[in-house]
Amino acid sequence: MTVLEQPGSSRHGSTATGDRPAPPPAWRPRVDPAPLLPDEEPYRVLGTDAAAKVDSALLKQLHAQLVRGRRYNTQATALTRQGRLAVYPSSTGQEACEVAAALVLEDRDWLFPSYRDTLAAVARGLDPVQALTLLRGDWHTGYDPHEHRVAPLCTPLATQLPHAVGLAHAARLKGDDVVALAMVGDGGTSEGDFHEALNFAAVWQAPVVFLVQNNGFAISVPLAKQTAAPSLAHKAVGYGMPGRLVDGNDAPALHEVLGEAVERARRGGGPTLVEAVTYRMEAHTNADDATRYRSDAEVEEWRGHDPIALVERELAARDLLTPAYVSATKEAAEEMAGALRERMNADPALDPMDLFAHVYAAPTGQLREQSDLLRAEIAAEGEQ
Amino acid sequence: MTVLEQPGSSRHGSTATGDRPAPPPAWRPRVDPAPLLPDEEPYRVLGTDAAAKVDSALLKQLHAQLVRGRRYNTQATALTRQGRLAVYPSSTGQEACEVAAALVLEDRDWLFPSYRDTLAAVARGLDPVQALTLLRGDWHTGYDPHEHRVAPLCTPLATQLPHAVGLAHAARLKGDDVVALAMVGDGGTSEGDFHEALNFAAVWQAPVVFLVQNNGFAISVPLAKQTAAPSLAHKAVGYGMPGRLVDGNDAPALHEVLGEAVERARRGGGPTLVEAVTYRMEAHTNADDATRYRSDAEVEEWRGHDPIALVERELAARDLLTPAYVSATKEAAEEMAGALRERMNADPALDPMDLFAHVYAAPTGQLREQSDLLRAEIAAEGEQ
Amino acid sequence: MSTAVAAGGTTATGRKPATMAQALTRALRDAMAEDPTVHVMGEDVGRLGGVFRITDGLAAEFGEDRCSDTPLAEAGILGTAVGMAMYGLRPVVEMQFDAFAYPAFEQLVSHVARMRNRTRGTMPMPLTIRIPYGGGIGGVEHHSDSSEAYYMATPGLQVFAPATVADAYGMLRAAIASDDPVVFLEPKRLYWSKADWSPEDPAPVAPIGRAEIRRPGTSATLITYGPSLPVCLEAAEAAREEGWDLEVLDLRSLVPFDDETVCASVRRTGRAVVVHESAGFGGPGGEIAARITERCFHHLEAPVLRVAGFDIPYPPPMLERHHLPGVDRVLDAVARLQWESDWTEGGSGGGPEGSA
Amino acid sequence: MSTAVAAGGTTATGRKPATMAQALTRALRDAMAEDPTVHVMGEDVGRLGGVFRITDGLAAEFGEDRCSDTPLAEAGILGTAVGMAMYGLRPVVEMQFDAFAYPAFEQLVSHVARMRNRTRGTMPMPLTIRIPYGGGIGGVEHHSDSSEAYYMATPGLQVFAPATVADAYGMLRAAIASDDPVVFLEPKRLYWSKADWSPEDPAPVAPIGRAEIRRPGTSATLITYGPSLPVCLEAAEAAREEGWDLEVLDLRSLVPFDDETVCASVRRTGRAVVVHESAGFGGPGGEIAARITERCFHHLEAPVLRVAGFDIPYPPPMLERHHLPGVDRVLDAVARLQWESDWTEGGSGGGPEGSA
Ligand SMILES: Cc1ncc(C[n+]2csc(CCOP(=O)(O)OP(=O)(O)O)c2C)c(N)n1
Ligand SMILES: Cc1ncc(C[n+]2csc(CCOP(=O)(O)OP(=O)(O)O)c2C)c(N)n1
Ligand SMILES: [Mg+2]
Ligand SMILES: [Mg+2]
Repeated sequence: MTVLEQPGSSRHGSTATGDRPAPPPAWRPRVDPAPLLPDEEPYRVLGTDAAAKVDSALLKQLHAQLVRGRRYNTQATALTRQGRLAVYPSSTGQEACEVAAALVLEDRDWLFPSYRDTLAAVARGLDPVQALTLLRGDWHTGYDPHEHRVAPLCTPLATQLPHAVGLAHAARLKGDDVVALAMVGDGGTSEGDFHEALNFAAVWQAPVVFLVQNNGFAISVPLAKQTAAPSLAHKAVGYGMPGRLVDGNDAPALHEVLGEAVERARRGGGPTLVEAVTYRMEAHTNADDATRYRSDAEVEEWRGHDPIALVERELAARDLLTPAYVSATKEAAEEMAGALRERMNADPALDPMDLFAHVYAAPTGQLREQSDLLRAEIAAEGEQ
Repeated sequence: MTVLEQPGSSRHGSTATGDRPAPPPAWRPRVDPAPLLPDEEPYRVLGTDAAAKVDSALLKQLHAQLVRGRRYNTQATALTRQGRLAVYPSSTGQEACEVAAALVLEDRDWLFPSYRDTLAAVARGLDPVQALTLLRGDWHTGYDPHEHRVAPLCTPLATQLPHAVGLAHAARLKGDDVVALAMVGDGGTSEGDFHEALNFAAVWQAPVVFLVQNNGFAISVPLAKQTAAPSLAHKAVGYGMPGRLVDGNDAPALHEVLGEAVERARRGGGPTLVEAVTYRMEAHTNADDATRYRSDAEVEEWRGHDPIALVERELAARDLLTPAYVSATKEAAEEMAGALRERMNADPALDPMDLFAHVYAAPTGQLREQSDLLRAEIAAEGEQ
Repeated sequence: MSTAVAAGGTTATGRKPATMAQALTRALRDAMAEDPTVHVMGEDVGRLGGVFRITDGLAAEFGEDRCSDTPLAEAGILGTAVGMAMYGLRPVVEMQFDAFAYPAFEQLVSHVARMRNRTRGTMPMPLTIRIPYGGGIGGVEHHSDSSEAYYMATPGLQVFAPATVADAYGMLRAAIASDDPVVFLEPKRLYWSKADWSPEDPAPVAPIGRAEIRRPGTSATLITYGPSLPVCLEAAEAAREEGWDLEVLDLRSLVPFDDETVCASVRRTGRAVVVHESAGFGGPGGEIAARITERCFHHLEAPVLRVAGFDIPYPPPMLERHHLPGVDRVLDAVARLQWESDWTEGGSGGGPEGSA
Repeated sequence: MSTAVAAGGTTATGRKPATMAQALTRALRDAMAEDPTVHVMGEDVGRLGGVFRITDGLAAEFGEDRCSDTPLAEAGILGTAVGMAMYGLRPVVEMQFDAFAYPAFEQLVSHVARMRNRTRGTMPMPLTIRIPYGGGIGGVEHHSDSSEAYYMATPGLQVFAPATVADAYGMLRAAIASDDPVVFLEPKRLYWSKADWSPEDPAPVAPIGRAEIRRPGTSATLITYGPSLPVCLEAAEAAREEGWDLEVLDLRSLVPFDDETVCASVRRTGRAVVVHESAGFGGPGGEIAARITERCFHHLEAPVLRVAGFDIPYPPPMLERHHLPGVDRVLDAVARLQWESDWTEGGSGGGPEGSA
């Protein structure tokens, strides 16, 4: 007996010679891939016809935040030189991404920053000193994440992405109108957690926006050694979500694209992957030597595409970059920096017994023993 | 001073009102995504005009292997009922994928099967008893992987994919003309290892072919809960490699698509992701109850698209499905099954001291102590 | 302790005995019914009810949002569960088998275990991670690992390993109710063990962090947990014939660890053997033996011995019986204790009752 | 043992002292020069030379194919290295920091450690996994973990932890030459420690699996490895003033473990303290103390004590000094040994030389 003669085998046609077999049963979900693919070029607003449509108030808000953000970055870097911060990964050059990510969110939404994104957290309203706790080294997360809905700054790359998905999913299950925006670098997209997070988000249609800041490098490793894809935004179609490519130094463009993604998520339209093409102007951190792996010429080329300059051109074109405006903006930024410097110059209050707090809701027996030991040691030190 | 006034900021245009800023420097690699995207419908040969172009000898070879493969599957399942196999994950219904994967490879190439792919290993020439060692339970990998260039059957899902990439990369570095073909299920594509393997392969342009057997289920979980993508093949563009969608029950179509992918890899063209749309006709394993999660009607619909029946229709159309041919093919398959049954009915030779062999090249002190202990225990057992 | 009964029989109370698997299912059900923030998630936990059927019926009763099949990605499962916990839910995650929890290791160690500490208590992780673990069921490779050493060595995690039907229910309820993460190790080969236990009237169990004396004795203490408890009880019965009266102690939770009960027992008996299935080297037994020795040195008449799995990758089904610590291996260790005690200078030399 | 010298000074031999980092770099270089199958891979190991500069110059000398920057994915790095080893290469993988090795845990435990065993010896895994580990350098969270307990508990892995400049070179060469996988733990805070050591004439080191007596003594044995060796040597110096003559033993490799040298020392001194930075509970010290007690019980005048990191997530930079086991904590344990010894019934009561 051939298989053809088996019962059921001829369901889709007789066994007669020349008969065409049926195609595979159409049991697969069908999604049109076309709308999920990103454009070939990063979306831009500034320097294009779209610029005219940007509200001046928004432009000024973005500008003020960018100037403040840049100042925050230079101040934090200065604090590393003064030994007040253990380390600082600067987002200079990437301020547009940091600021736009913060501004598109509602109060009830959640931000999931990576270790480089203290500025986004600060732009969302977090106290800069609290945001810098991790990098100063007096504790890990320096703030109550619930207060401003900012998840802990995340050092293990891409591991915060599934957290964002889970939180957004939980909020949706509860019927809460909450969107999560999660930030990751180009290097972080190579981690398995990136893949798993995007897949869960798409399957669950969770209200999450993934913002990849593609700044060209993962420490010393250039994008070409990180991926062979046409763009990182092209990964989206493989999860069944839209991928958007945007100029990461163009604050209004980011604001628009991220804003749309957030709205889409809020409406129940599911997650979006946004790739922002930008550049890290400083070394990876103050401890890094960027001249080992990239040319000054490349850095200079990007200096010509500075996110603040881009907005200032448009402000100038609208005659809004008045000396009074400029000095007021600058002053506000200086004030923030001065206050930050001053507060960071004070030694943080430290209690070594904190080591044993919050390991568990209630300390185990052995933790009680160990905290007694440390207390005795410290008392003995004091006596000496 | 505004940023616009800083040195370098006007590199791409003056600060004059109305001037357009330059687009971001074109430092990103450019890859055309279009050729990487899969077709909307799975590629088919049988039942289409392309069928006529298939060589009759190949058709007969595929058919003989499919019949043999089906018989192997039914025999192995029977062995579980007789207590001769601990467990068997059947590939009934998926034989075209298993067989095509084996046949497109040269002798020097490597196959990386998952736990369901003993048939592919057998079709490649591995002794079926050795291939079943893992599932019988007398050892883990029952063969020397180097002998037939078949990597160990892999149980932790998707973890063998980076191995395939590494091996192919190593061969290329050595200047050897070797291709690796790695098999994974639809469920396995959700694992981080899938993502990382494809990314490494694309970045390294390693000669690897990834074959996803999308059989609609990961145990009980249907594809719609696994992914929201238009197809699994659409994931390829996100890595910068071509994605191909093929009817996984159409053996000549698979042979063609996989063959092209292998040739592309061999020529230095890099990796390919192939999604074969197929169906698991049996339960996940003999221990599973598939009626809990899918309908008989769905199974019946797929029975009408049986991979053997598809080939037989074409053979019949060519007047090649003669009674003599049919009985010879069947006889060969029965012979294989009979020999397998007979050999599996013998108890495997077991040496408990093997537990300590091959943990390290040379046993550590504690392993020597422990093997002495076991030896003494076994001796004492013997005396009782 | 639940009374063990023969399969199919009825018990002293005249009730149909329950399996550990049934008790676990019931614990999940009751927790979900009582607390709407409890969510069960994992591979195949929905319609199929899990490969061991522990989540059977939950999706039907509570809906797929409360008991949901996830994509096949363990890091993703645990990682999204972390996010759900951040939003106030109490996720109960199922890992399908011991070795398939390893992809989630980074999420477990770097986030689950530390989140409360990192955030000064503002972001607790009330997560339960259920892991069917250990061997003895004829599983092929990667299906029989005893991975508790990894979890014990990770501050911030609690590690529970029930050994009885009543504890399976009571401890799983406690795990889900705990505001700290629990790695909940379910001994696979005890899933079908039975006891006189009723879901309508679940016996209260000892609080978490308390070891239980499952069999009182005076000659020596067998210290164990999870799948090795029945082995130790059987060994204690067998030892009786040789004149030893062994105490059997079920740790129940490895973290928190009950130094008090353990040390009280060892101080009484003067001798101890730690028994577990996990590999000996670097396994839980080292910690346990070291703690006991630190705390009870002057009461010990012999070194604390360990009976454990060999220091090898878990063997294939046909060889696993040689690997698993069985009654004979426990009795041999007990005999060695005796030999060591005789050796003790100034030791009481107190061997088994009625020996010599 | 390499002689420790003050930074910037010259040594007794008149040579410029070398750092541990330099010795490691040289070991990689020499291994690559000698054996074309040795391949170095990891994040930033190419042009940058690694974040600790250990692979500095290798890409320039041997080309990017032999020393290659990988995509940022640790499971992928180790997983592809497994495939390369299958094809006959000897990959040397760098994990950038301790906690960033966790994503590769499944590949490590389920494949690297078991491949030889699974394939009956036909597919060995000559892999070296270099992990800069431990604290004391002011790293923010997830940059200072001591993860050796996880690796010790995994049969099939070797675990090396050099503590001296000479060993850094010699043991890394041995790791790369080994046909079995090695987790090679590089104590970050000793990277810049210096010793009289020359790459032109590297002193031969003891074979793998041998512990070394770094300081002979008679009162008690301090057993340690990696970053805690200098602490123990300093403690031994300090203890001398109190009349104790401490022996300091450097384990060098945790797997294989040198029972012989350890037990010989403890039998001689009758007392031991295990010192490590890793958390105490479930950490290496438990295994070590338990093994010693099993083997040397009747020679012990006090229980084997442990001085370890607290059972907490690694603390932030500003608090880490309170966590790390330091000289005082070691001396306190030594004092407790003494107290315990006096207590021993029938014990020799032999306290510190010249005490009382
Ligand atoms: C899991 C993990 N692996 C490695 C590291 C070490 N590391 C810190 S930052 C970094 C590069 C990150 O690159 P990218 O994701 O592009 O972010 P960027 O630094 O450019 O903002 C690496 C490798 C880490 N933090 N986490
Ligand atoms: C890492 C890992 N997680 C979970 C499992 C348990 N498991 C075995 S098969 C299977 C489903 C696999 O589905 P798929 O990849 O589609 O392959 P198929 O069984 O359909 O061939 C699961 C979850 C596993 N083997 N490995
Ligand atoms: Mg980057
Ligand atoms: Mg499948």
